Amino acid sequence: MNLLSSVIKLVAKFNPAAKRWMHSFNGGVFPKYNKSLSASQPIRKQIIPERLILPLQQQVGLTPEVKVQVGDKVKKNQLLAQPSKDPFKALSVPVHAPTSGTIVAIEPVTLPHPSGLQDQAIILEPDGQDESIDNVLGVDGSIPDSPLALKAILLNAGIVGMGGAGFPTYAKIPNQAGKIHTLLINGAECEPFITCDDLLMQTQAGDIIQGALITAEALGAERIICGIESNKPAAIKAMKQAASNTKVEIKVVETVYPMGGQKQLTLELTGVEMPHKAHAVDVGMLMMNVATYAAIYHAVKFGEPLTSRLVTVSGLGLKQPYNMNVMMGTPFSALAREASPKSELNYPLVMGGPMMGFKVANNDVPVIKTTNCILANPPEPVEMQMPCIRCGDCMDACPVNLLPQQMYWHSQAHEFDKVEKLNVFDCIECGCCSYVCPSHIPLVQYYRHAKSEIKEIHAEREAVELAKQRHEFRLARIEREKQEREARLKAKKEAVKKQTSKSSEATADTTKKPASAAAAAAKAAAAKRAAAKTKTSQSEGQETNKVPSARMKAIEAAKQAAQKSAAEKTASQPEESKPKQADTKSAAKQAAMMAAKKRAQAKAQKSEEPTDLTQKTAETDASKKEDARKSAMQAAKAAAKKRAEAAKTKNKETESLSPDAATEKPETDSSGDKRKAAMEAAKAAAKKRAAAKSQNSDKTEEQIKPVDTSAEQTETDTSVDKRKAAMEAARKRAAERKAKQQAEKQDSDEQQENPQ
Amino acid sequence: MQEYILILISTVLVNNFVLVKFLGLCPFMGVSKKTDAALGMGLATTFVMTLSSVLSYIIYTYLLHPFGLEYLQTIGFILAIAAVVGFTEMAIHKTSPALYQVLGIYLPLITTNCAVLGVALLNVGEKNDFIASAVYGFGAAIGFTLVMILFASIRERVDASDVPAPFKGAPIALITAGLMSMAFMGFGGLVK
Amino acid sequence: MIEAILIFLGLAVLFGILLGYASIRFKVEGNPMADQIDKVLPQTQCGQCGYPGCRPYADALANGEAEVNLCIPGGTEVMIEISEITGLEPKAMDEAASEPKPKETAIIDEDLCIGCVLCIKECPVDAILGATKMMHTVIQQECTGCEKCVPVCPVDCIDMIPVEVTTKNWKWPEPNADKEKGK
Amino acid sequence: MNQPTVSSSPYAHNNQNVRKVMLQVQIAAFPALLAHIYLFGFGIVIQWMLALTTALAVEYFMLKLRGRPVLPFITDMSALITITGLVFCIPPDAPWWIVVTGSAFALIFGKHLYGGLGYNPFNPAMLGYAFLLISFPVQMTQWTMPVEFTQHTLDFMQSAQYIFTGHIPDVSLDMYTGATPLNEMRTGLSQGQPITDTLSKDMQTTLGGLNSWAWINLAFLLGGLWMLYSGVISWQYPIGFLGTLAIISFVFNQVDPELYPPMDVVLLTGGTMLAAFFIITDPVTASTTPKGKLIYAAGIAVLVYVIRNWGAFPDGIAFAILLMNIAVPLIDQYTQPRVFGHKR
Repeated sequence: MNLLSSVIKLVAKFNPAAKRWMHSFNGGVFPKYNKSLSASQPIRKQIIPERLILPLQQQVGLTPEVKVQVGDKVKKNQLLAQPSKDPFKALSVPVHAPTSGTIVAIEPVTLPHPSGLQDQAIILEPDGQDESIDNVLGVDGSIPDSPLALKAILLNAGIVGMGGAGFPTYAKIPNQAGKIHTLLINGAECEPFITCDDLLMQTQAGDIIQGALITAEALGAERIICGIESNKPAAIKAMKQAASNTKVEIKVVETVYPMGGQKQLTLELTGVEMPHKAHAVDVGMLMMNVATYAAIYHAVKFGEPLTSRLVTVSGLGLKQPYNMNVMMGTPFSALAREASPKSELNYPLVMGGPMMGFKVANNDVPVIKTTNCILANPPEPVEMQMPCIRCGDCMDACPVNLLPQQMYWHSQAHEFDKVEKLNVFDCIECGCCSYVCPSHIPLVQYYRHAKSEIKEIHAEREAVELAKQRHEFRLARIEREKQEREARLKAKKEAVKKQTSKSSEATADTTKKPASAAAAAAKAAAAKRAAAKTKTSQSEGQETNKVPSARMKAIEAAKQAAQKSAAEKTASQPEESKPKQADTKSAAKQAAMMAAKKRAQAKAQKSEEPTDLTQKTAETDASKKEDARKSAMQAAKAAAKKRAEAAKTKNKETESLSPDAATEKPETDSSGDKRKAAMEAAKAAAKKRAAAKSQNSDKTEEQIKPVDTSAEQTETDTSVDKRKAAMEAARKRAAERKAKQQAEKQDSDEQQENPQ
Repeated sequence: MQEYILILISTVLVNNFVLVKFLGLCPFMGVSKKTDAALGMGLATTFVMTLSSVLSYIIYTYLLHPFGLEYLQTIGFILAIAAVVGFTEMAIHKTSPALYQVLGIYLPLITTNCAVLGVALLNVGEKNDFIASAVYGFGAAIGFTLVMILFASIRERVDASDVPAPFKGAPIALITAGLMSMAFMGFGGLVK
Repeated sequence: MIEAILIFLGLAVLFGILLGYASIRFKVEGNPMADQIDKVLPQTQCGQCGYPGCRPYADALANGEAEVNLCIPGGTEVMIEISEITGLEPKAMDEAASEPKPKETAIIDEDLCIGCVLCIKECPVDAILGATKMMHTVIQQECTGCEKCVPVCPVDCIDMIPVEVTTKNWKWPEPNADKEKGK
Repeated sequence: MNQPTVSSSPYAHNNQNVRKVMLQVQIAAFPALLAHIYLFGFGIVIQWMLALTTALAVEYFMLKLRGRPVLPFITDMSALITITGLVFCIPPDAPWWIVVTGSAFALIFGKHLYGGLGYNPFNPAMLGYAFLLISFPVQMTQWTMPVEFTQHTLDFMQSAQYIFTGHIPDVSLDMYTGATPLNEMRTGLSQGQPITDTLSKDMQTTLGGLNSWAWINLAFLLGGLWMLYSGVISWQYPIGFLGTLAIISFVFNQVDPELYPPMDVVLLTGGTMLAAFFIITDPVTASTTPKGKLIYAAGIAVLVYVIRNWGAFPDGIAFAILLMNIAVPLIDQYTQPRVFGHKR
């Protein structure tokens, strides 16, 4: 082995490509590292900038909810924003104050993102005191005994992967102990210029090792392997020293870009080639950056959230490059100024290294948790892009063994299906291909473009499929409704006939029947129904006002259950997959709509009087009933629709139904379509409730606007057991639906799981 | 045996029906936009060509020649070819709707594909025996399929090129076909 | 002469029997083309083609009853795909539709909405929620942008708004899209 | 600049560029050029200059017509490589219009109609050569006799005169032109003369034990090795090509030395080394996957041997390369390397 490597080194003197034989993955490049620029400098003292900008939106996941208001005084480590949904599913982490000060604004600012888009951020004006809350996480310093306990701490500490992807660390950890057998520490900082991990390993080797040991303990991992590139001798020495007498193995790996890539380093350290689309958990190995381990240590031992990180400020445009433990939210420009730039910083700074970083749209963007480097390289004259000569240098350099020139060929011809077939989604965007391209083609950008195009194409295809399904469903529904309406019309005509003949005989008999008849004809013309009702005595409303209110409750419960299930649907996604933002949005939207509907309902109630006048009906009671009934009907329909949506292609029969409703309305039950029956029942209930309301609680109704639920509660104390039964049924239904949905969801998630 | 191998080499490479004899250019240009379609077309044509050359041999030797009706050979061959093509079309429609869709209008056009009729006529002219006829038809079809696939794969590449506007599409395809034909001249003399 | 007639008659009968058998043996039901076209169509169900939805248009196309250039939301791209499937000649789109529009969704101005439910009835994908006399809302990710609800609104409270670009759906631009090839 | 165009990483480069690559290839051809001048006279210099002029004119007009920037593309030196490859294949004292039409055809049909550098599926030099071989077989097979036969070569002025006017006063040209060894072997074989006889007759006049064709080939080999060393070309091309050719010729020579020439003769005659290091290594028209490169090179070797021994043309290089060019897209498609993390 040693002989071989020395031979290769000898050959490498003549042929630089021979260096590629020294490491286990394909290709790789050997750029000018320029690491000594900043590595030779000691870590500088932290600066407190004039203002800190803390963007809410993180690399992945949902936007957390702001917990402070403009003008609030906060202390260091204080919680500023927290994921509103179940955080274990929302894939986002809380935001903490990096120092003490005042919240001066919550406004959109330019994000450190290649797009240069703006988003909401908390602006904190430091007071310079740097007063802090100690142990804000409330830990006792002991090692968490289960992965879940560790995950809770990591979540609350707001720790994300600090190597670059910014994926929340808690989300990478499996829930059960023993799933991870090997813990990997990524100390292969392969990007040129960046030295923050190097210096971290030199100065805080103990913290890193401790962090790894804590994690290994909690996860039940047996081995801990740390890979450090051979060009960091000081870090290797420090780490070896710190790791002596522990089970942490320090392995020195070759200096080649991109050695620090997760899959590349895993292969180099363990010889295991991670299958594409597989996550760390699938192969029982978990790799994290050294900085992440240090943050874990600080969170678990001292309860410190992640509010600062070591950042390299370097570049050929700076006189005094340095490393500094920088507060999150510090603007780039402030840090660059500290390094005394050689000329005015009128060119965009780069966040990250020269190989994978991106130019920021505005030099005032803040440091975020994934900012490992701020690079100030003055713009160089760009070589003109020539056509691809298919030389294959990119292929030789690609660490993932892709065919870059063929992917480029198809990308530029917009043949994205072919690009996808060439496995563009396995591309890690390391930039090796662009680095070696003699034609100076921005290959990586072509792949990024192709990736986003392909993603959009897939999303569109899905949307089209959804639209088609919904349209077909709608057509089916319209058809069904038409048939039912005809059937009902027929039934009703007969009923009316009977009724008229009966009503003349005995009024007492009719107390029940008209109600059911009207309920069955819920969709028929309102006038007809009104006419039918005027015939019935007033006592009907009074008599039924107790039972229906129970039914009404059932509807409410069902609605709420649906709402809940919608919310849960988004929340209960498997945590390792990214949540579909759309779903959560829709849930939120639906919830909002519910609220809106309720409000509208209340409004409608309120405006009963004027409507009555305009309608000029003889019986105010009846018209009131109608208004309320209509709205309730609509609500019930909406609920039913949602339910239908959830069930979608699943067979309708399986849906269980509240036995109450079924027994109460035998006529509708016979129709066979149980959901329809439920709707029918709900409608009838609503109608009765409206009748009840109009007589009993006119005044209370008129007053309520925002809190009609409470009003509803006041009137529904009766027939408790019936309500319970109805609610039980509704809950059962909701649970069933949820299960179904989840199954579907999981399916689709598995299919479209991001391969990265 | 050697004779059949020579016939095969001759029809596939040296006297390639498309690139040397310039027969069957219509599907060659028409169905060569996608490699898959080209392969499908090639296979369909292989089937038709082999079968029709055998059929036409039978018709010629046992029906037309004994009765001195050689002058009716063209019409007889066309009848046979049309029947085989009709059969193939129905079979493909059933077994591989996707391929049927891809081949589109070119499938029925095999009927009037001059390569197919050409095989039948040339075969008679060469005075091949029964097996030689089959090999001749099969070889010609394999040669057709081969250049179809090669041409389609090149076209896929050329389509993504920065071809000057006046030459986009059919013109550059024809030029490519011409250059391919030139390259195939290299096989000249392999079989006397 | 008589031999010639007999021989060709015999051949014709022979081949006729063969083809007749084949047509029974290889019978194909249905029209797969309609499915294929339906897959290509954008499924906005907008009805701008004059058919009540995408599927009816696909059926009409498969039966050769419709022009290939009727799908406005699909634009030229879809038109070319349709003509490839059907084997019909591509036809130029109407001027307005030749350039595909960026995706838009309908948004209801909730202050203006009078709750007439007209738009709910019109929506081909049930993407509008609401009830009589109550404010309506569009479920954004289910809206296909067909614009069918816009003309029916009596108070003009529905607007078509382009989908907002966020860091989540931001797309990397193509390099040198502006210069180089003037496609 | 209110809307800064988004540029993507990386922001570093190894400073290689197309021009440098092309220049290295050009430099590598120099030993062969010098050998050629020494062995066959100055004809090649005149041909080369003619071709260069043609190339410049064609490039200029084509770029103008296509509306592309002229300067960067005319100086990318790809045309230079093309004509250099072509000129070595043309008889040094062929009439001037041969090289002019050849290089014009190569550049127009081989390159610009496909979109210029990087897009051409066929090797332009070989396209031009094949075109000339088919169109003007007589002129293309009349080679200037090398120095070991004629004892002295034509000087620059004489060559120029011959190329442009077709004759030189006071000099009998018959002794200056003849067939190449490959051609002689063919004619010998057709007259029933075994290869060994033809070769031994040839070997009567040698230059340090090797004939001048071998010397030229060795000069190409030298330049090729330098390119290999400097990483301009991939090793798969020459190794695959020469290896396959060596194996086939060795086997056939063992079978029947009367009919099939020995291995060293096969490797050192005609354009073998030129093809191995300069023509098939043109990445634009070659297969680019690691396995594909080997298959491509081996395929050319097989075709070269087949055409040389059984075909109608004395040297099958041009056709073999063009035929494999046709197959490149398919080879590329079926020899994609295993992507990291994927199973085969």
